[in-house]
Amino acid sequence: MNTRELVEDLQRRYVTQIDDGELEGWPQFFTEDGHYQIISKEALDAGQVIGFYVCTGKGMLADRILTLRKTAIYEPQSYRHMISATMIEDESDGVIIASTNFMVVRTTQDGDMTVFSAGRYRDTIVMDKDELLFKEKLVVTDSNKMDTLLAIPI
Amino acid sequence: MNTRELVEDLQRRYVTQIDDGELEGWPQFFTEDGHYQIISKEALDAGQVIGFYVCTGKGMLADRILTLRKTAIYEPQSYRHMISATMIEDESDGVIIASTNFMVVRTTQDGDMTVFSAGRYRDTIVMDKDELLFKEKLVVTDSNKMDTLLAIPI
Amino acid sequence: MNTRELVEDLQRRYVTQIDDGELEGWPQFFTEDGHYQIISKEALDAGQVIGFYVCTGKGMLADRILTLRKTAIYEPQSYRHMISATMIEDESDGVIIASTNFMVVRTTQDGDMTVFSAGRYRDTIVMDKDELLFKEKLVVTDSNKMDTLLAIPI
Amino acid sequence: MRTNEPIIEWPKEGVRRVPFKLYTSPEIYAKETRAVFRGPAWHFLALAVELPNNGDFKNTFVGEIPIIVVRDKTGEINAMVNRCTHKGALVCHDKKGNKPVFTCPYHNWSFDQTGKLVGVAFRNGVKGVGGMPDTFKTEDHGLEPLRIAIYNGLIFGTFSSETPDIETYLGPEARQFIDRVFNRPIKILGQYSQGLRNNWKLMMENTRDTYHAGILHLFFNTFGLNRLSMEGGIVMSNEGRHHVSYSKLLTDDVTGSDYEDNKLPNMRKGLKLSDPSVGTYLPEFEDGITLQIQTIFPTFLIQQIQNCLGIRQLIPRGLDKAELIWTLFGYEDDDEEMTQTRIKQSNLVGPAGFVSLEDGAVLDFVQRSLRESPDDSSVVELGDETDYTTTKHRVTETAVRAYWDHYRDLMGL
Amino acid sequence: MRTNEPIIEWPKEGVRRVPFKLYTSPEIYAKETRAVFRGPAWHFLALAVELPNNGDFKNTFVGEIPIIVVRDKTGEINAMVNRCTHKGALVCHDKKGNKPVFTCPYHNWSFDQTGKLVGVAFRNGVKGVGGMPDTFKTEDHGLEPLRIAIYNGLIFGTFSSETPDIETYLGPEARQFIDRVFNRPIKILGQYSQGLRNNWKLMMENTRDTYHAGILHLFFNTFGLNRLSMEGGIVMSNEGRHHVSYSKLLTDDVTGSDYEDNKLPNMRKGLKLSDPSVGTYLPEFEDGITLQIQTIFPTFLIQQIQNCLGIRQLIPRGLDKAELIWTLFGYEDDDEEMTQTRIKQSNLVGPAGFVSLEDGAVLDFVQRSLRESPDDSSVVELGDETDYTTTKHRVTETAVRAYWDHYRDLMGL
Amino acid sequence: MRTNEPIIEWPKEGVRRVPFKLYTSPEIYAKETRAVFRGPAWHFLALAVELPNNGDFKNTFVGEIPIIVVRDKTGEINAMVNRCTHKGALVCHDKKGNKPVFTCPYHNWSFDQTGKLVGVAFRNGVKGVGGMPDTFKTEDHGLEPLRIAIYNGLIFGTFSSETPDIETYLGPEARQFIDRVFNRPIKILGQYSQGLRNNWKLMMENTRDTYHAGILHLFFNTFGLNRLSMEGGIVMSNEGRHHVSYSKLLTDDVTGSDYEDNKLPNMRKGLKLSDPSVGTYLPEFEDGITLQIQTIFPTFLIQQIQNCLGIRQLIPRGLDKAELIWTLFGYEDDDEEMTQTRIKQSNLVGPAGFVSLEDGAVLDFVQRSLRESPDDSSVVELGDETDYTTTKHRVTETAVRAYWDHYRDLMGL
Ligand code: FES
Ligand code: FES
Ligand code: FES
Ligand SMILES: [Fe+3]
Ligand SMILES: [Fe+3]
Ligand SMILES: [Fe+3]
Repeated sequence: MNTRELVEDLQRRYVTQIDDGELEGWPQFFTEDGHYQIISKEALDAGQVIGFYVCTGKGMLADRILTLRKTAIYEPQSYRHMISATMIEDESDGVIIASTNFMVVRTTQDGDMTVFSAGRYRDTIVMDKDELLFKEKLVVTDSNKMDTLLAIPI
Repeated sequence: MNTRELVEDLQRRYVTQIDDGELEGWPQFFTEDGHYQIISKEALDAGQVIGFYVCTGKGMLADRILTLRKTAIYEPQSYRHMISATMIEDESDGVIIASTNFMVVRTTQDGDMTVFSAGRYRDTIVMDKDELLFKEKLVVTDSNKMDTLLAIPI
Repeated sequence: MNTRELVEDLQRRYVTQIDDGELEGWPQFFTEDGHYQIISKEALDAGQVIGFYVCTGKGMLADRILTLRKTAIYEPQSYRHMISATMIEDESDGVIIASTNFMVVRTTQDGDMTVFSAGRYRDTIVMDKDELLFKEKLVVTDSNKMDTLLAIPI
Repeated sequence: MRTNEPIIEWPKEGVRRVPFKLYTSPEIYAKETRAVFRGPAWHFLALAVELPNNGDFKNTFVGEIPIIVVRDKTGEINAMVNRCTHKGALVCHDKKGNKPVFTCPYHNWSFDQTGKLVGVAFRNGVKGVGGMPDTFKTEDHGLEPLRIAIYNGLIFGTFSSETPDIETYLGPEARQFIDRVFNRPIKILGQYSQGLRNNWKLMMENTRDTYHAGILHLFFNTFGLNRLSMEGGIVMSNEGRHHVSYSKLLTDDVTGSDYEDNKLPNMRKGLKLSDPSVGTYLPEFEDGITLQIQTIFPTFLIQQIQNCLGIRQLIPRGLDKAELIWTLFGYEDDDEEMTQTRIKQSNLVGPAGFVSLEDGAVLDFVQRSLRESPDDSSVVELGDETDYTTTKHRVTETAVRAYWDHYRDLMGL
Repeated sequence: MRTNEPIIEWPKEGVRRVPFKLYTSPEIYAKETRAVFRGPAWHFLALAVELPNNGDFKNTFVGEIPIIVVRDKTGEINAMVNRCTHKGALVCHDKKGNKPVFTCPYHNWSFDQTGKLVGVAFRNGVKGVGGMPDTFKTEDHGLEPLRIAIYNGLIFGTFSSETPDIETYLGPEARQFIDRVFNRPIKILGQYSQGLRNNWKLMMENTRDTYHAGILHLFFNTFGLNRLSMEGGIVMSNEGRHHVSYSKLLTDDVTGSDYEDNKLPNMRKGLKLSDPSVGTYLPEFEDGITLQIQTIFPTFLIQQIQNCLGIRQLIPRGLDKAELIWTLFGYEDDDEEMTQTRIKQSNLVGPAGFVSLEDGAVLDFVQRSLRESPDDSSVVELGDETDYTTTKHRVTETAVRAYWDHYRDLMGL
Repeated sequence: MRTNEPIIEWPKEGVRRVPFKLYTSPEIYAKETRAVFRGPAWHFLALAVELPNNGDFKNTFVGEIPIIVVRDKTGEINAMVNRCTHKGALVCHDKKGNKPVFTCPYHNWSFDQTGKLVGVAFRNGVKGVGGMPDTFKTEDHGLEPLRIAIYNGLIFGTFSSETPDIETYLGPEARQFIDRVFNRPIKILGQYSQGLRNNWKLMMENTRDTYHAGILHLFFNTFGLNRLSMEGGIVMSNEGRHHVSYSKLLTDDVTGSDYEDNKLPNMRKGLKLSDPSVGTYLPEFEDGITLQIQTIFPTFLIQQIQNCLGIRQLIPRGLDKAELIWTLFGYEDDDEEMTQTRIKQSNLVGPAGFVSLEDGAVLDFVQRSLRESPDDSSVVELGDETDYTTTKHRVTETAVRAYWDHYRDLMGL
């Protein structure tokens, strides 16, 4: 597999993990110091540093899931990701810069479906013991508005 | 092509067959005793055995299309499938267990488009004379609600 | 890479160019006499020759972008493409006939997202100095209705 | 703010005409909540089998009113409005589950399984300050209860103290047909919902409309599962509030009807199913009835279509939307062959059903044609019955007329 | 239920002011169905060329009323409301086709090509039972017909018996410009629709608004296709019900206008198209007119933009939505060069049009700014005409004022 | 068209009851535009820091009214309705930018940075024909202005001439808390919006509802960031129009409260964050206050949650939709550690916030439970305060009651 195929493979596993609702496994896709942030293109372009949410390190990634499971109160819901157009922008010294289009359909327990988010993953990926991990995953959303609440990671 | 690529190839042909409206060819993707069912994740999780519809065998698959063409009355419409994140869960003795995210946009003749269904194909695939066929295709929808009517297979 | 993978690679770059808003680079995906047309399946089936818009040649492709940038007045917006199910229908004498499902989510600056268009690219692709170029790109939309306005190419 | 004029003028022909405005008027829709859904009628809430254990609950709706149905710790079934008496949040947002107490997420007011307010967070304040005033009495702030009646495993609720007991409400004819289907313990085989793009009453009319069944649903007559020319009829109950339409396979005689010589414009000839099992009845009822479509006024339906047993509950979702909840079941003692038969015959019903897919389509066609909100009325003339009693045929719209008569009565129209 | 007060108070300045409430009031919208769409006006239904053969039909709308237009077996054109007289279903849900008879899917009532009820399924019951009562007369239950008028291949319909004949309704000036475009057999080259996020009247005003054309549509003036400084004018017909705005290429003189010295704030300088063919007129009309925008009251438009010929039909889709159906055509005797020219120039129009894309945007901007439903009015002061006659320039909003005058008249406002 | 009856009848208990119809009645919603948003109140428009340079502008809303806020060429801040006085288009559709003049896209009428009409395209016609009549005076057609007040970098606007000056409107208590947060130059760190599926007033009540904070937001009490048992209180300003709820970390004592022995039904025990930095306060305020939730009547909020500083602006988007604009900031002189702390603590707020995610959910639950549009009222009994002054605890709904009192006053209810 070439680099793009390796990254596509990573993205496939990543979105399947989320869509299957197996959120406890989500932090495993990141390096120990992995950086995850959901932020809109508009905010990024304006030089803003705060987006919808951020995790710096596996501890905070795990805490997100802990709170979703234990303290957060919201209507049961699930995501379905579509991913497309993975591009490798750079690869050197074992660090891959890649980007991938995504789209998420959110379904709530009343059966309603909405296009919840669309945008582009901007990823920095490293090889760790034969495994690709996200050193940074920037979820750049096309919209700067979130509908009602954002619980499950994108 | 590795197994995942073979399955992706099958899915590509499968959804193109449907989206092109060539429904008479749809049963050809199944084995003689092929099992096709559309059922929600909620129903499956509750142990229910009846979903939106089921075909057991090529005869029933063909009957679905026959009735759509000859007895069913509904507004002309078409589907557009997006597929993503194919995962091979098992492969042994020529039997492949695979799953694939799907999303369907339905367009009616008045030009209105809706996200009609999203979910995951859960497939059991066998090799028959150099050709992959669905022995079982479970269309697991994220929503337990269908908008108005479900005519064309997903 | 086989032909399908080459075409997928072309589509990936094509939609990324548009989704990134780098529209000035869009004409580069076409041959000098490249033909681009957005037209609905309904219109095509009726034998109509006029669709939503057409460009015959790189000059007209460039003019579309020039006018979008300089004379057209509309609310800032962006697209996010999903592409799926690329099929090679024919390949001979260096000419590839391919088709690919697409879906576009449009996001306006107020943050609203809509499924703006879905359909199938029907492409005629030629090899030019190691590069694939569209000789013809027919954007066949499932809907014959466009919401409000169509500015950015699909 | 309302004048005393009626919202609509019912035509002088009575229920042989139905004003289209009933499907398009927001004032009518608002009034229905009070007059129909809070009025003197029993509304289906759940199957007892859905709540097998003490503490099991289910969320449902009567009209647009959210309702919790729960089996309490004594085994009794209770129902109450799922709207917190504090500030109106849904007390419980899970579709189903098991809870000893319902705690509102917003400020943790707690209600027991009868709807009684049993806990008010910080009622006594913190360290003696704040909290509820002494005048606050928890007994004044329970969840609004519904009266409950259970008939043969069907749980009904009503808001009105004037609704008669369930046996009287159903009447002997309706009870007989319920008893026929609910003759022994059932098990649920499937449950799903169908979004409808029409006013809720169009769907209820449709289910009482014996005229359309053998015409719109071409599958029925093409493959001989149900024809107006079969032996069958309509049974009314409680003065026509409820109806049953039934027919018997193997009794079909098309002579002297529009089926003969293919007179019906849309009818198909010469079609054959590759796998006829979807329409092959595995005998299980001794009375020979192979099709029973039974409505319980105002929004409930029980069906036997050959071996496909089910119920349907209709929920309005605004003036021009509705949701139909389908529950399909078998009997606990079904053998595997019977279960497989029921699974295959499930293809007959639901949003993809061979004999129901068209209803979603055609009711959308009606609602769309009414966007103008016309002053006209539909014409409900078929059949010359003058009272709502049993008929030995189904070539009549008498069950539709009966529906409107009782609707008018509740609505004061 | 309505009081006799007018829904809105028109400002004392008359049609030099247009109350914004006209675009936001549900009461106004409801009244328009009766007063405008069922009122004494001719509404475009179809092109005769869309129905070449006997039995050809097309579905369309007058206001929100669904309409079937059909060429019957004698070759006559008929139109009727596409709402079954039985229970209101769309009798025909296909967009186009050919049918000898229209059979409603719901209960198979059949209507002939004039809308006459010709078949009632099971009218005589089955084996002598059921069926329609003797008092039922099919002649009372035909589809509601429209009066039809065909002018030069354009099919119009009206609900009102008071609408004058089409020639009188159009007036000589409108007829002259229709005749100019529809001078010989046409063929359709394209047809599509544009969803609009605005009240329908904003689009109709827009098309009569000669003021915006050379300003909003920068492509027009940047590339010199249409400027207010060209030779041109406005022609009114039937007291201003209908209008034509026209201009002539090669007559542009910007001296003494805001175009001079680039005074218009948004105007662009120095732009050049790589491929100017989209704006290159292939001479075909002898009168030198290269732009004709013609409206026929209340919702129809005919256009010649150089060689781009077309019509537009507007359909309201609720208070703040509309749909514009565009049909582009050429002549049957066009040669290939002319067809290619028309195809290229089709880029000028439609939702992606170089000179029309902005209309979708800007009308959305208006409707959005009105979400507050303000009591204010728009200001329509340009031009000092006091009656609705021909002007030799287009620097006036007289055609907009004329529109509102006739609208007020129909609406009694 | 309105009768003189009140739209709703307020219960005799006064603001200890809040009729649910306030969240479901279109008449109430329409009246709010006039009485609240155009009424005698100051509405937040922008932060001065968003418009650093002359010519900088921003689009915002007061109610549903679109507003341009701009720093003019003299450095003054102005605001005006973003609705062209010609025909109602949004004069400016960009969210932000810098413009010397605002030119409407539709017909290029131009307005200066004070809203004055400074250019009318083709006012003088072309070559002496057409154009505006002499009676047209540009001074009559400026954009509707708002009065402006700036307090400590916060820009407010009002439509009413009766609104008192900003200092009086805020009152000393509100000013003190604003001053506390806006004590030196700030810089924006993030800005996003949250779509809400509820009537706007439910969100405003929520922000004044000290009762829910330590209950609904389990993260707060589970991890000890905010409990009703901490030292804290409610400060009212200007007779209760505005409120501040505050608390202090490290002062928590749960004895004698429902927190003790885990009496709160939903409370979690024994949870631990892997990375507690999200809740680790980096000391920066000397008064010990670690939580300040401050509302400025009617739709504005200022927050300090530990080191997470921000403001929230609420915009109604129809009867049952709203949008909440969140802006998070730090100080210009923040060092890197402080910036990183603020970034991490930003996880507490917004649509994904550990202590705010539930608000979107629960307010949706309220609005959904009200689809029936019930005649009932919510019960706002907690706390026995009889006037709107400062309390030393937060176990009261006094701030909610105060809100409704002032709302009633404006609405005449
Ligand atoms: S709304 Fe239920 S406890 Fe407050
Ligand atoms: S509605 Fe058309 S036949 Fe009954
Ligand atoms: S609407 Fe603004 S200039 Fe005409
Ligand atoms: Fe039916
Ligand atoms: Fe225009
Ligand atoms: Fe909160």
